[in-house]
Amino acid sequence: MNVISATVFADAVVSVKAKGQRFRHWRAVLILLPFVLLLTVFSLAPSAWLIVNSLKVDGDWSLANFSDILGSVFYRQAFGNSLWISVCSSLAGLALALVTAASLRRVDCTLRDITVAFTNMTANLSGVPLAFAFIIVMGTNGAVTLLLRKAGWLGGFDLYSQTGLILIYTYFQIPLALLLLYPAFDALEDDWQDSAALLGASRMTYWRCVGLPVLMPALLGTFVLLLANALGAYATAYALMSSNYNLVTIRISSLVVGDISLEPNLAAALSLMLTAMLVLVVLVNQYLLGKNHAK
Amino acid sequence: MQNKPQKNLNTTQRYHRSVVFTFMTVMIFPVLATLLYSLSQRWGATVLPDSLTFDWYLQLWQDARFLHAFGNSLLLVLGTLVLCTVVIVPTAFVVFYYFPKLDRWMNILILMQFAVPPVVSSVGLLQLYADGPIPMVGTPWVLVGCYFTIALPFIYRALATGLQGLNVRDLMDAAHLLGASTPAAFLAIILPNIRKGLMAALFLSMSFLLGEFVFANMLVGSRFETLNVYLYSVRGTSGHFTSAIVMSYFLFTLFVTWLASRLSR
Amino acid sequence: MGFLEVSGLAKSYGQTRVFSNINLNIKEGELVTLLGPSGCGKSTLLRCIAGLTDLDQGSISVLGQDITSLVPQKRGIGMVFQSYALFPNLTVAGNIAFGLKMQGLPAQECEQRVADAVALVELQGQENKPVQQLSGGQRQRVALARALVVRPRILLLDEPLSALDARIRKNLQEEIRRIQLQLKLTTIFVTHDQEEAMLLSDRIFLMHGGHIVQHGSAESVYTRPASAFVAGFMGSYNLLGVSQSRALLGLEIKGQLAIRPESIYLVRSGQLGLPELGQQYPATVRHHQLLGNVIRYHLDVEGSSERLMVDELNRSSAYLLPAGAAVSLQFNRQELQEVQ
Amino acid sequence: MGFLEVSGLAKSYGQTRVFSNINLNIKEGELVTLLGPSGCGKSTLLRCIAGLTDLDQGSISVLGQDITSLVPQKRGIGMVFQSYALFPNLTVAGNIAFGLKMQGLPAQECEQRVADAVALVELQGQENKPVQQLSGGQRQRVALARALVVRPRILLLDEPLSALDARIRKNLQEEIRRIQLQLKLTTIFVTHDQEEAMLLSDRIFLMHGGHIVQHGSAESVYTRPASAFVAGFMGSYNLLGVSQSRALLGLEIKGQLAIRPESIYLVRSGQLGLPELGQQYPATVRHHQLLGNVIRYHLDVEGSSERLMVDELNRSSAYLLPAGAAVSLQFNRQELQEVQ
Amino acid sequence: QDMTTLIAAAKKEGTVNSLGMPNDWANWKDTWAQITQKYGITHMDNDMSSAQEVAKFEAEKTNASGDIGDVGQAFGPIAKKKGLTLAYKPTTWKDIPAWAKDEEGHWAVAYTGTMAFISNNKLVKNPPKNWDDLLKGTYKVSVGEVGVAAQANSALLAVAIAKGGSEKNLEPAYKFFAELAKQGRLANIDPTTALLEKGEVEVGLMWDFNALGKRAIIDQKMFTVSIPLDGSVSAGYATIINKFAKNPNAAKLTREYIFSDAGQINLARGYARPIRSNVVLPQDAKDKMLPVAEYKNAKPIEDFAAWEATTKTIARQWQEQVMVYKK
Ligand SMILES: Nc1ncnc2c1ncn2[C@@H]1O[C@H](COP(=O)(O)OP(=O)(O)OP(=O)(O)O)[C@@H](O)[C@H]1O
Ligand SMILES: Nc1ncnc2c1ncn2[C@@H]1O[C@H](COP(=O)(O)OP(=O)(O)OP(=O)(O)O)[C@@H](O)[C@H]1O
Ligand SMILES: [Mg+2]
Ligand SMILES: [Mg+2]
Repeated sequence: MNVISATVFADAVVSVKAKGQRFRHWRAVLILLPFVLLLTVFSLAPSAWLIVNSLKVDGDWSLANFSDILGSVFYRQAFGNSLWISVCSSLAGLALALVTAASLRRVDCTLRDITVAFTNMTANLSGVPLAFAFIIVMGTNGAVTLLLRKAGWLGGFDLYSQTGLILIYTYFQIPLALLLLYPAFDALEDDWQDSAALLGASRMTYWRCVGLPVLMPALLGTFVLLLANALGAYATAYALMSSNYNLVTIRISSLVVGDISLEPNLAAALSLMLTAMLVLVVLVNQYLLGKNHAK
Repeated sequence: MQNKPQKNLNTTQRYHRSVVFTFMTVMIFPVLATLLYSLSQRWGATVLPDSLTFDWYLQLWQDARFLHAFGNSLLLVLGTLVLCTVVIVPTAFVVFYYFPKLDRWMNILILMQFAVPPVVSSVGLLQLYADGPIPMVGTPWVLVGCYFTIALPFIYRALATGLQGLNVRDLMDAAHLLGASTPAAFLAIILPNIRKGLMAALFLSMSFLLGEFVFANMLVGSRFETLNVYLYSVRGTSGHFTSAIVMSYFLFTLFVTWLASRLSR
Repeated sequence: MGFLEVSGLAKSYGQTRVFSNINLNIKEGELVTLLGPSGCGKSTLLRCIAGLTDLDQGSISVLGQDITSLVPQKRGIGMVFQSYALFPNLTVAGNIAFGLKMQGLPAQECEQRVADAVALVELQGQENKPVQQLSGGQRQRVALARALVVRPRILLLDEPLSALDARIRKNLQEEIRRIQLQLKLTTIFVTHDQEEAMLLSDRIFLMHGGHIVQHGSAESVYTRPASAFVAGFMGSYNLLGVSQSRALLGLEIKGQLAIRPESIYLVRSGQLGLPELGQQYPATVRHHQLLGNVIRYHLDVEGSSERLMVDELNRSSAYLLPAGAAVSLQFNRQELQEVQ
Repeated sequence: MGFLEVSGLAKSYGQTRVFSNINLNIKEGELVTLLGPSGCGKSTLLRCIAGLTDLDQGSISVLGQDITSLVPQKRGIGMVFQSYALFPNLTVAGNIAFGLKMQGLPAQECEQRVADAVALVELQGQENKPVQQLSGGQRQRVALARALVVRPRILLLDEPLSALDARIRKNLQEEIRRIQLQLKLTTIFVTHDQEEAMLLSDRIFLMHGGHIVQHGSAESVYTRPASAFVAGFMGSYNLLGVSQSRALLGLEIKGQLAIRPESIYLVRSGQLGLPELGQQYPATVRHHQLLGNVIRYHLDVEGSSERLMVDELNRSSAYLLPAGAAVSLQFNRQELQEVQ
Repeated sequence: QDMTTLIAAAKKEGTVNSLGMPNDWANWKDTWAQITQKYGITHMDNDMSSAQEVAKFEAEKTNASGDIGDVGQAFGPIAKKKGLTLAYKPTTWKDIPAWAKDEEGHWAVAYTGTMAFISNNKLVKNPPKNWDDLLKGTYKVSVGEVGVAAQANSALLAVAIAKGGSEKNLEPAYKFFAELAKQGRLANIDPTTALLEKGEVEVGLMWDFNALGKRAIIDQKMFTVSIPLDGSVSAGYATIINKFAKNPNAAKLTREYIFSDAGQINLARGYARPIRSNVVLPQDAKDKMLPVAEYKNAKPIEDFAAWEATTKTIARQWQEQVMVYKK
C-alpha cells in the first residue's frame, strides 16, 4: 500500500510540472499532506507492520506462517466459510437493495425521505446489539421462532448456523447497499424505459437489457464494498456464535486476543491473506469496470 | 376502457409502495425487538415479554459511569468528525480541482480501509504506538486517528459524489474572475454546495463510530471509557440493561439526525 | 378517413389541465408538425398517442382501428425522444437492433435490416462504437434509425433537433425530411421552432393554451395567421393597433393588423415603385440588421409613431441604405392580415 | 493602438496544438465575435485571455499594459460561461453581489449596484430566488449581470446563448447588444452560429484549425469570404468548381466560385430583367423551400449539371413559382466571389 | 514487616488500574470497593481476555495502562517467561498451596473454579447431574468458545477426565461432543448472562462461580447449577503484577488484599473457591457454595505443560472432529 501511495503522488508531481503551474500546485500538494500523514500513521503503518510480522517466525524471516495456513484444512475452511458467507450475503443484500432502490425512486418524497433516514439509522445496527436483536427475534427461543414453531412452519431453521449467519450478515449489508446504490439510479433516464416499451420490450426485458447493464458499474463497485465489509466483519459473527463458526476474522482474533495462546505473527499472515483476497477482488472489479468503459 | 391504463398506473404505484413498506417492516424488526426487550421486566422463552417497565432506563440514566462514557464517546466522535471535515474536505477538493486523475487512486486507497479488520490493525497499532516516539496508546488521540480511517471512506465518497455533480472548474473560474482567491472561492462557493452530502456522511459516520468497540477497548480501554467499552463491561448485568444502552444511543442518533435534517432544510 | 385519427383527447395532471378536446386527422405518408411554445403540452400529447401516458378522455385510431387501450408495445409506433434515450450500454448497432431482437427476428435478417438502417442514416463504419462516443448529430441519427428499423406505422419525433447546434440542425432537418419522404412514413414532428416547422412539414398544427389554435399548410399558417399569437409566433410580424392602422393606412379594423416585413416594398428615392400597389408612404431609415441573406431595415414612417421593419434581400452592398436615408414604402393590401 | 491587444498567442495541450500565432486587436467599446466550428479552440483562447489557462507563448495587453502574467483576479475581465457557472448555493442577488463582496464594498453601495444590475437585465422581483428555479434565459441574464456588476474593462462571453432555444436566443441577442452598447463595453463574444455573429458584432474573427482565417466587419466576411471554408461556414453559398464556372459563366478561376443565393436575380417569363446585369441564363424550378421571410428556389440551369439555390423574398403567394416553371437567371458579376 | 511502608507508598500512588478484573467476575466489585474505602486508592478496570492482558503488558512496556491483571493459571508462567511480571509475595504466601504459586512470587492463584452445569428450569425438565445425562437429554448444550476461552477448553477437559482421558488425551471429549452434535443438540452459542436471561441457553457448561453468579443476578429460581458427579476439573486464576506498572505499590497492596482473609471471603461471596483453605468463611458465603459432596470427583489440572500443548490443538480438532457433525 505504501507503494501505491508513492506512485500516486509521483503521478501528481509529474502532472504538476506538465501543467506548468508549479506554485499553485505545490500549495495544493501541501493541502494533501495532513491527509497523507494521518493515513500513513493510522492505516499504512499498521499495515506495514502486518506485512513485516507476517513474514516473521520467532524473530526470523520466514514464509512458514503462510505455508502453515495454506497447508491447513482448518484455515482453508475458514477462508472458504468467510468467502461463502460474504458472497452470499453481499449478493442477497445487493439484490434486495436493488429492488428497494428501484421502487424508492417511484414513491412520493416524504416516504422516500423517511426511508432514507431510517436506513441511515439501521446502518449503525451491527455487532453485539445486532446479534442480540436477532436472538430476541429468531433465536432458539426467539419471539418469531416460537410463533412459527407453534404454527408448525419452522423448518430446520437455526439462527446459530451458517444460514443464520448469512441472514444476519444480509441484514447489515442491506442499508449499506441501499445507501450506496440509491444515487446510482439517477443515471437511469425515464425515457429509456418508454423508448424500450415502444420498441416492444416488456418491463422485465427492459431491466435485463438496459437497466441492469447500465447499473453494472455501480453494482460491481457496491458489491466489492459489501464483500469487503462482510469479509472484515467480526463482531456480529462473534457475538452470535462466539468462535464456534470458523471464519477468518474469528481465527485472527482468537490468535491475538484468545485466552489460550498468542500468535500475532500467524494472525498477521492470516490478515494479509484476507487483504490479498480483497485486493484481488478490487483488481477484478477495476478490470471489469475498465472493460465496461472501453465498450 | 380509458380507465384501464389508469388502473395500471395505480398498480405499479402500489407495487412500489408495498416494496418500500415491506423493506421498512423487515428492517425495523430487530430494532423493535431491542426496544421491546429494553422495556420489558423479563422476557424469557416466550413470544411476548412478561411485563413492561421503564426501570432499565431509569437505572441506566442514573448511572454516572454511563453518562461519563456517553460524554466521552460524544466528545471522541465529535472530535473525529471535526478532524475528518478539516482534513478530508480540502483533500477531496484538491483532488477534484487540481489532480482529477488521483480520484481513481483515492478510491483504491479507500477500499483498503476495509481490507484490514480492526482486530488486526489494533494489534499493529498497539505495537507501534504503545511505546516509542509517539506513545499515543491509552490516550483518546489514537482513537481519533483510527476513527478517521473508519469514517474516511464514507465521507470521501459523499464528497466525491457532490463534487462530481458540481462543475468545480467553471465555478472556481467564475469566482476567480470575480476577484475571489482560491481559498475564498472554496469557502464561499464549493463548500456550501457539498454541505448536504457532507452532513449526511458525517451523520452516517457518527452512528458508525458511536458503535465502535474493538479499537476503543484494545487501544484505550478504561482510561477513556467509551459507550461500547462501558456496554461491554456491564454486559454481565442483564440483557435488558444492555438493550437499554443500545436503544439510548440509537434514539440519540435518530434524534440528532432528525434535528440536523430539520435545521438544514 | 385519415390514417391516424385523434379525437376529443383530454389530459390533466391532478388539477392542472394540460389540454382538452384535441383533434388531429393525419393522412398516410404525411409529415405534420406540432408547433407551440414550451410547456403547451406537445410532449404530453405525443406520449398519449404513443400510449406512454394514459389519457382522461378521447380516442386514438389508426386506419379506423381503435388503439386507445393498446399497450405501447403493440401500437406500431416509433418515437425519437428529445433526449434520444439511447441505451448507453449498447453500441450503435446494438441500439438499432434492439427492437428487432424484441420481435425475435432471426439473426441474419436482423443484421441485414440493421445494415440497411445504418446506411439510411449514413452511419456506416460507426456500427460498433459505444453511443457515448458519438456527437449530438450522430446520436440523433442512431435514435432515428432505431425507431425506423422496426418499420413502425407512425413515427413520432419529440423535438429531436432542439439540443443540436444551428449548423447540424439544418443538415438533419433535410435528412429527416428526405428519409420520411423516401419511406412515405406518417410522421408527427414536435417543435417549438417555427422555421423548422415551415421547412419540414406538409401541415402545421399550432398548439397554444391546451388547444390547437390553427392548422394548415406552412404557407397558410405563415401568411394568414388567425391570431396575434400565431402572427407573433410564426415570424417577426409588424403589428399595428386600431388607431395606428387607421392613421397610417386608413384601414378600419377590429383587432390588430399584421404586416410581414418582407411584404412591404422599399422604394428608393429616384425609383418609381410599383404602380399597381398605389400610394407611397415616406419613411426614414433608422438602422439595419444583417440577417445573412436578408437585410432588415427599421424605419420611421412619417405621421406615425410606429417603427416598421422591412426586409430586403442582401443583394449587394451598393444597395445598402444608410441610417437617415429617405425612402418610400408601398404596401401590398392583399398581404395585410387582420388578426384578433 | 487597440484597447485589447493579443499577439503571438500559442497554446498546446501536451502534444496537441490548439492554436498558434493568434493576433487580435480590439478597440475600446467594440464587440467582436470569435466565430468557428466546435473544437477549434475558441474557449481555450478566451480562457487564455482571462488568465484561467496558462499560455505557451505570446502576450496580452490592455491599453498597452502587459497583463500576460497577472492572476485572473486582477485582470479586470468579466466572463459569462457557456454553462453560466452560477453559484447554486446563492440567490440571484447573492450571485450578482459576489464580485462586489470580494472587492469589500460597503453593504449599501453593494446593494445599490446589485439593484442597478438587476434592473439592467430586467430581473426585478426575482432577486431572492435560488438560481436553480430560473429558466435558461433568466440564468443567462444573471450570469451577465454578475459579470457586469463589477464593471470589468473587458467582457468575455463564451457561447452564452447556445444552450437556449431559438426564440429566447433571439431576444437575448438583442438584449446583450443593447447592454453592450449602453455600457460601451469592450466585448469578445464566442459563438459557432454565424447568424448570431452577423447580427451582433462590429467585427468577426473567424477561427479555423488553430488560426484566425479571416476577420473584418460582418458584411465583409459574409459577402467576401476568403476561402471556401468561410463561404460554407457563413451561409448557404452556391459553390461552383473550375469547369462549372467556365461552362456556366465563362469565368476562368483557380479555386471555386462562391455565389450567394440572394445575389442571383430571378427573371420570370414575361419580365424583362435588369439590363445592367446583362446575360440571362434559362433555368427550371425544381422545388422550393419556405424559410419564413424568404423562399429558396432550387433550380436546374440549362447547360450545367449544377443545381443552384436562389432566394427571393416571400412577398406574396401570387408570385410563387411552381416546380417545372421556366425562368431566367441573372448574375451580378460584382457579387461573384472567387475563393480558395 | 514493611506493610506500613507499602501502604504509605500505595496511598501515595493513589490509584490502581486492573486488566480483566471486572466487577461482575468473582465479586471483584467488593474487593475494589473495600480497597478504595480503606486506602483511598481509586480503581479502574479494562476487561479483556488473558492473552490480551499479556499482550497489552508486552506492547505497552513502560507506558503501562494496567498495573495488575487476573489471568488463567496457564498464563502466569507465560507472562513470567516473557519477563513482564513483578514478583511479590503477600504475607499469607505460606497458606497458598505449592501448585498454585510461582516460587519467586511472579504469579499466584487466588481462587479456583470447577466445571459445572447450569440448566434452565423452564426449558429442561430433568437437569443433568452427570455427563451421560447430557447425551440422553432433549435440550441443547452450550459450551462456549472452544479453542479460544479457557473456560470452554476446561469443559472439554472435564469430559475427558470423566471419560478416562487426561490433559494429554481429549479424544473422549471430542467423541462426546461429536455425539451431541450428531443429535443436533450442540448449540453454537456462548452462555453469556444476556443469553441465559433470554432463555437461549438450555444447558450451559461453565465455571461454578460463573454459573452461580449469573444465576444470582438473573433469577435464583430460573436455573439449576450442579457439578457433574462423574468427573469435573478445577482450575485457578492467578494475579500478575505488571513489571512496568505505573503504580507498583498499589498493585502489590491489591494482591496483598486479595490474599487477605477479607479478600478471600470476597471471592467466596463471588461464588469462587478461595485458594486459602484456612480462611473461616462467614455463613452467608458458605451458603452460596454448592454442597462439598458434588466436588468429590473434581480434579485440578496437574500436567500444565501437557495441557498447554493440548490447548493449542483444540480449536482445530474441535472443528475437525466435532463441528463437522453439526447439522
Ligand atoms: N408528470 C407530470 N406531472 C405533472 N405535470 C406535468 C407532468 N408532465 C408534464 N407536466 C406539465 O404539463 C404541461 C405540458 O408539458 P409538456 O412536457 O407536454 O410540454 P411541451 O409542450 O412538451 O414543452 P417543451 O417544449 O418544453 O418540451 C407543463 O405545464 C408541465 O409542467
Ligand atoms: N483541458 C484540456 N486538456 C486537453 N485538451 C483540451 C483541454 N481543453 C480543451 N482541449 C482540446 O482543445 C481543443 C479546443 O477546445 P475548445 O474548448 O477551446 O474548443 P471550442 O472552440 O471552444 O469548442 P466548442 O465550440 O465545442 O466549445 C479541443 O480539441 C479540445 O479537445
Ligand atoms: Mg416537450
Ligand atoms: Mg467552447
